[in-house]
Amino acid sequence: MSILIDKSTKVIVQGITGNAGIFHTTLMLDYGTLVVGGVSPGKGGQKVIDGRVPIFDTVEEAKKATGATATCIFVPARFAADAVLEAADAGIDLIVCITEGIPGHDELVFANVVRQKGARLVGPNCPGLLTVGQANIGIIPDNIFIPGPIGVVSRSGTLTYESVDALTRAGLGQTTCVGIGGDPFIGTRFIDVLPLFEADPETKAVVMCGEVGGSDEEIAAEYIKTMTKPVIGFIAGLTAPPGKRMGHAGAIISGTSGTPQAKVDALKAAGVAVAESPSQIPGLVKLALGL
Amino acid sequence: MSILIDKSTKVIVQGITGNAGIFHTTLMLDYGTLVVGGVSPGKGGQKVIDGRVPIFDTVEEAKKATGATATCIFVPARFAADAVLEAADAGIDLIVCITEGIPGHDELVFANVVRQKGARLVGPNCPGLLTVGQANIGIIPDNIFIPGPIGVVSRSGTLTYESVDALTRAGLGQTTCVGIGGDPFIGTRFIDVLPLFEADPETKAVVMCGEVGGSDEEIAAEYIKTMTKPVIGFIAGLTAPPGKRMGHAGAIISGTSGTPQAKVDALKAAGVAVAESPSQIPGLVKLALGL
Amino acid sequence: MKLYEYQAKEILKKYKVPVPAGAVAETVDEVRSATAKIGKTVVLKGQVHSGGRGKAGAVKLAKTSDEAAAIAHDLLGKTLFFAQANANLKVNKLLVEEALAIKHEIYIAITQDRTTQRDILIVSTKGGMDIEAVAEESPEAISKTPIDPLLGLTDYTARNALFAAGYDKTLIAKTVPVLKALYAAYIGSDAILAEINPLVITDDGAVIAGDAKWLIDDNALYRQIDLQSFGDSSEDDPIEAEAHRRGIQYVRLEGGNIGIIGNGAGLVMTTMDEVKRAGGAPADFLDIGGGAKAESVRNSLEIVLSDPNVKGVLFNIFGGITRGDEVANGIIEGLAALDVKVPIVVRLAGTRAAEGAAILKQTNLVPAETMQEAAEKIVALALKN
Amino acid sequence: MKLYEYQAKEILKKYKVPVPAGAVAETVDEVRSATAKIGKTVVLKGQVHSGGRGKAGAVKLAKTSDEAAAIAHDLLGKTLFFAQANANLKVNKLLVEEALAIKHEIYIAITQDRTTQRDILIVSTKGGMDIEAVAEESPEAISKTPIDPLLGLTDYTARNALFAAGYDKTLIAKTVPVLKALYAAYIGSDAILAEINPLVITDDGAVIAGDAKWLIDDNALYRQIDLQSFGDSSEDDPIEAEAHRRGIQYVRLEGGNIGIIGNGAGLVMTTMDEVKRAGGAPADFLDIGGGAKAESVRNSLEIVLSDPNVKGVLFNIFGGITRGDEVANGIIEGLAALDVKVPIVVRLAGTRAAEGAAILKQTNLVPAETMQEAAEKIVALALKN
Repeated sequence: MSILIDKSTKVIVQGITGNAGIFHTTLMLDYGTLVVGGVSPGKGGQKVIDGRVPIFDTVEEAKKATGATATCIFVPARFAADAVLEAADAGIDLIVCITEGIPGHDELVFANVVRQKGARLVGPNCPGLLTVGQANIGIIPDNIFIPGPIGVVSRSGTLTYESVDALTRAGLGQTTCVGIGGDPFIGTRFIDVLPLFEADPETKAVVMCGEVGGSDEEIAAEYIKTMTKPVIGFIAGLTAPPGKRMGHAGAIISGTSGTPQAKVDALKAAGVAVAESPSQIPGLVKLALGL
Repeated sequence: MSILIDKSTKVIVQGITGNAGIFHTTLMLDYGTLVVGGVSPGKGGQKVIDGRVPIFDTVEEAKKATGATATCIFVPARFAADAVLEAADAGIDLIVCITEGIPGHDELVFANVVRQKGARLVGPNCPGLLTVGQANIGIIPDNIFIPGPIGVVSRSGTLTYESVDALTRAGLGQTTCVGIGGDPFIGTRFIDVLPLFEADPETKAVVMCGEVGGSDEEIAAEYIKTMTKPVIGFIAGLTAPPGKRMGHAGAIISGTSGTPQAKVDALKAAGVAVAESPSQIPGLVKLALGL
Repeated sequence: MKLYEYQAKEILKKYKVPVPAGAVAETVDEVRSATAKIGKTVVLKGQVHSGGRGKAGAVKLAKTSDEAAAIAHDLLGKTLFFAQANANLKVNKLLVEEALAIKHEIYIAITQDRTTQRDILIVSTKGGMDIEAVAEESPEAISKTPIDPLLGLTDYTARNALFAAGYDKTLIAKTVPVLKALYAAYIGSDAILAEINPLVITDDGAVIAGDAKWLIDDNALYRQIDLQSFGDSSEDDPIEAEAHRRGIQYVRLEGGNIGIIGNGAGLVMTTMDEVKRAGGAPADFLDIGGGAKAESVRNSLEIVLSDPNVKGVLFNIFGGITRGDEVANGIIEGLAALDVKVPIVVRLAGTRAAEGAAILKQTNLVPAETMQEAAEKIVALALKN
Repeated sequence: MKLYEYQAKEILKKYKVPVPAGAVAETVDEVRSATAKIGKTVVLKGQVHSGGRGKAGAVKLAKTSDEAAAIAHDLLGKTLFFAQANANLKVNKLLVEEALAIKHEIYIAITQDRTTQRDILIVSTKGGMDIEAVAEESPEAISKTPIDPLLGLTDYTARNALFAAGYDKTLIAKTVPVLKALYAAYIGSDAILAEINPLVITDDGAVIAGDAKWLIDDNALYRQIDLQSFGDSSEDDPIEAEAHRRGIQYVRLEGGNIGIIGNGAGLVMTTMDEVKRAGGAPADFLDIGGGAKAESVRNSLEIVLSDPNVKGVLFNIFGGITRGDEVANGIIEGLAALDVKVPIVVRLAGTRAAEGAAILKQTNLVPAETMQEAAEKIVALALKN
């Protein structure tokens, strides 16, 4: 078991013929991910990566030919919104958008369309997701993972790697790791991922890495109160000044909204063990699991 | 029983303070329709029709205050699309739009939105619908109806009255009469109404009046093949020339599409008794019901 | 509302769809100077509301200003037969345009589609040909793609439509923006048909609208202020044009002899059909609409009688909002104002039918109880006449 | 990207949102002639990236050209303190506008809302006041209405927002079109905030945007060709402005002493937090991004060291796409090109961390195994310094 993806998930890659597309698709394949095709308009009929991956002109064709249910989008920001819409229209269930720098208005539009179609969007501006030993959709480095009972969800890429690495070094393996992305408007939020971990029999505890900006952590805290599984939290940006965007478009304290302290307080009130440093995460997980 | 509306259906009227709104709302009330309010932006707080109907500024307020589930729209064509969208957004289930002359592009937009919200639109450019002895939403003259087992559905207003009048004179009463409207883009088509009559235990036979233009009759014919109840059909416009709009925006033969003969043929192939004149309808109904 | 090619191209220009350099001209001098300004071979196209203009002799090439002037001298004011419109139409204006160096031609149209309840984008890679002929001969060269009305024409939708029609893959990137601009023009002008046939890909790789057929939604004219002046009914049937001016829903029918007036489109069509069944031929479709007042009834009668083929008139009114007495009064007014020489049969039913019948008793109009009876009576009277 | 009021009003004009007659002026002469042209009492408004300009003394009324010229002479080139921006800002331009005869003032804003994942329309009937103050004192005067991104701002949505805020019912019909035009301007310019405070209803019933605050989505600037020239970083921190020019994600932090460079926003923020926990104060946020090359690492080091408050630099790299050896080479390049006088601690983990560490062995940089160790080391070294 796992959440969202496993070794039988058929994946296509939109924007596969770009540098990032080829590079990461190769890594995804090497990890065992079932990448069944790529989309690159005008290059349909070709094959890439030593002939392992057939290219299609449209997502619709790719889906029809391969039965793909998931897509990973690497196309540049100005074309990314169209790629998400195309995937949703073609009936793809899981749309993972790695692309950073998409205009907010486009995000508002496609997030709505994806929801109406009943599909799920992860990202944009995210590292993707990985189910240990089974499938990797996106750019998460796979060599830091070992199998185990911990689910990981995070707004940040490298901070996730840091946390996962700490877990692995402490012998705490993972089920699935979901990078939900750093933009203010993302398709999948903490509140959407936590119920999946709660329902997954293999996941015994969840590590959730938040950061300044917005109120997704506070919303998640309300749900955590109802969870049976322990959640270990971390919030980045205790020293972030208000009014300044900290790299991520979503990481900004606006007035009284989005402060790290409010998030820490909300999580603690929900019974979450909040680490002060990523290095404390493994210890808190062990404590929560009685190890 | 009946379809779509009955005496417990709570109805509001959008555009109630216009001439048509006041006139027809009065008739609707006199028939026993449960008109619980009206909407006229800026006139909220007033009452009309001898103080019987409270006015609200917005559909949302009207729905909250009255629990209405249906609306009847009388606003002029240039404001009608907005009225339909407002009703759908406020969560009204049944939206009856009488207004004629709405731009086609607006109709395409609101038909989609209504569908997404899970609501039902009847019309536009329709006379509305009437459940005999219970409720009348729209402008159908109620004095031609008597209770009985016949369901009536029609693209045309006065032709419906003619047909109903003929049924009534022959002693054949009606359950519900639905005027679906004469525009090319309408929210409820034959194919949407027929299953409701098929499922309604009180309806024993259906009279369906079509006309030239489009292929809704042909689509309906496919469904009729699966129906257990007899359908008696009539198609107006056997003498209509191609390429000319016959009053209704939807009543036009375009090339080989929308010809009356194709409709008659499709209906006959589906086992429908097709009348050559409205005066033949009662006889065919009696034949079908073995009366 | 139908537009002329030059009007459609003004819309295209506004929405940045590339069109050939050109100008519309009404005189030989204007044609000469427009040709000189373009400075290369031009095509002269007669501006009429019809396709198939080449076959009708209304499209000519000219290499020089003199040649253009000579053609203009011949074409301007000339009446030609256009098979597609099945009508003789007079050429009042010429569109003078640079002749394009054509490498490829495709067909592009956007129109409202009843079946899908969407706008659809139609692409045919057989440009310059009639789309119905292509549909029969090489259906694989045509794609029809519904457009989401809330998202509009997205890049991927335009692209996929071109792929589906088998379009040259190397041309897709430069054609997609033209399709999106065309869609913007279509929506922005409240069109119900926007057809570009051919869309030309030139030798130097430009994508340009060679021709344009454009229909505007009459219901949306109230918000298309700039387009209202584009209306030109000079090619329409004169009685239809007059009815239109008076706001009356009237369609003239060829070869008819019985004038039809009724309320409600379906009922009027049915009345036409009944007249045919009774052995007559309907001369028109006229719907007085719901709640008609006496004046519009009188007006309608005048329109119907202005057709010299009409040998008798049938009124068929089923009153709902429309009141029988109001209609009767309108007929009385009409009789007083007009010199009516043909028989009139009146069938009134529904709201205030009895009151209407009473009013008409004073006249020599023939009453009827049912539609069928009315049709039979008017046919008998008109034939006897 | 922040706009000045006069720039925002150019956008408003383009989308037909009424604005007062006026002109922007950079010299006393220009102010004089603009005032003369308007021909009535004007208001002179200093153009700075801050609200609260009245309180700062940057907004003045003038009845005559001479009076306007005198004020302009005083204000142009002057540096004033703006409490809202918490900064001294220089007035380089004045917007000269007709003074409006104000009957009502309301507050209108459209902005992206994270909670509803929608654009929201905010209406407050307490115009001219700070919205946060109104939210505390009279929340019933404020309505917040989500806008469907596919339908845009419909009439009913605008109307209902005005009703919900308790707006004068008699003014709704003429205010709705202004709100719709404002929404079109907001979407058309890819704004993330469009605030009109006050929206003025004048004595003669016109609805006019009195002031305008406007933020553009930086991610959308590629398609806002006309707006790119509106960017003005003259009020920004000079190091931030330089970093921005070089395409580096850098935020300067007040009162810091340890320069921070890392990869990934969350990791860099966490590194800042660790430095604080170790007793230091982060001097900046700098994210070299994913897959950074040696050159951008060198560039980043130069930016961080250009802050004289920086007493030490901490590199914290967790390699994924970013490779430890590439980063190490960038640091070597930086050390060679720059005269580095402060200690540097480098923590490399993940992809090619060992190779990176080997490269750095030749230098006097201090290695660290973990983030915590790195933070403690740099703080100790920087304080000792």
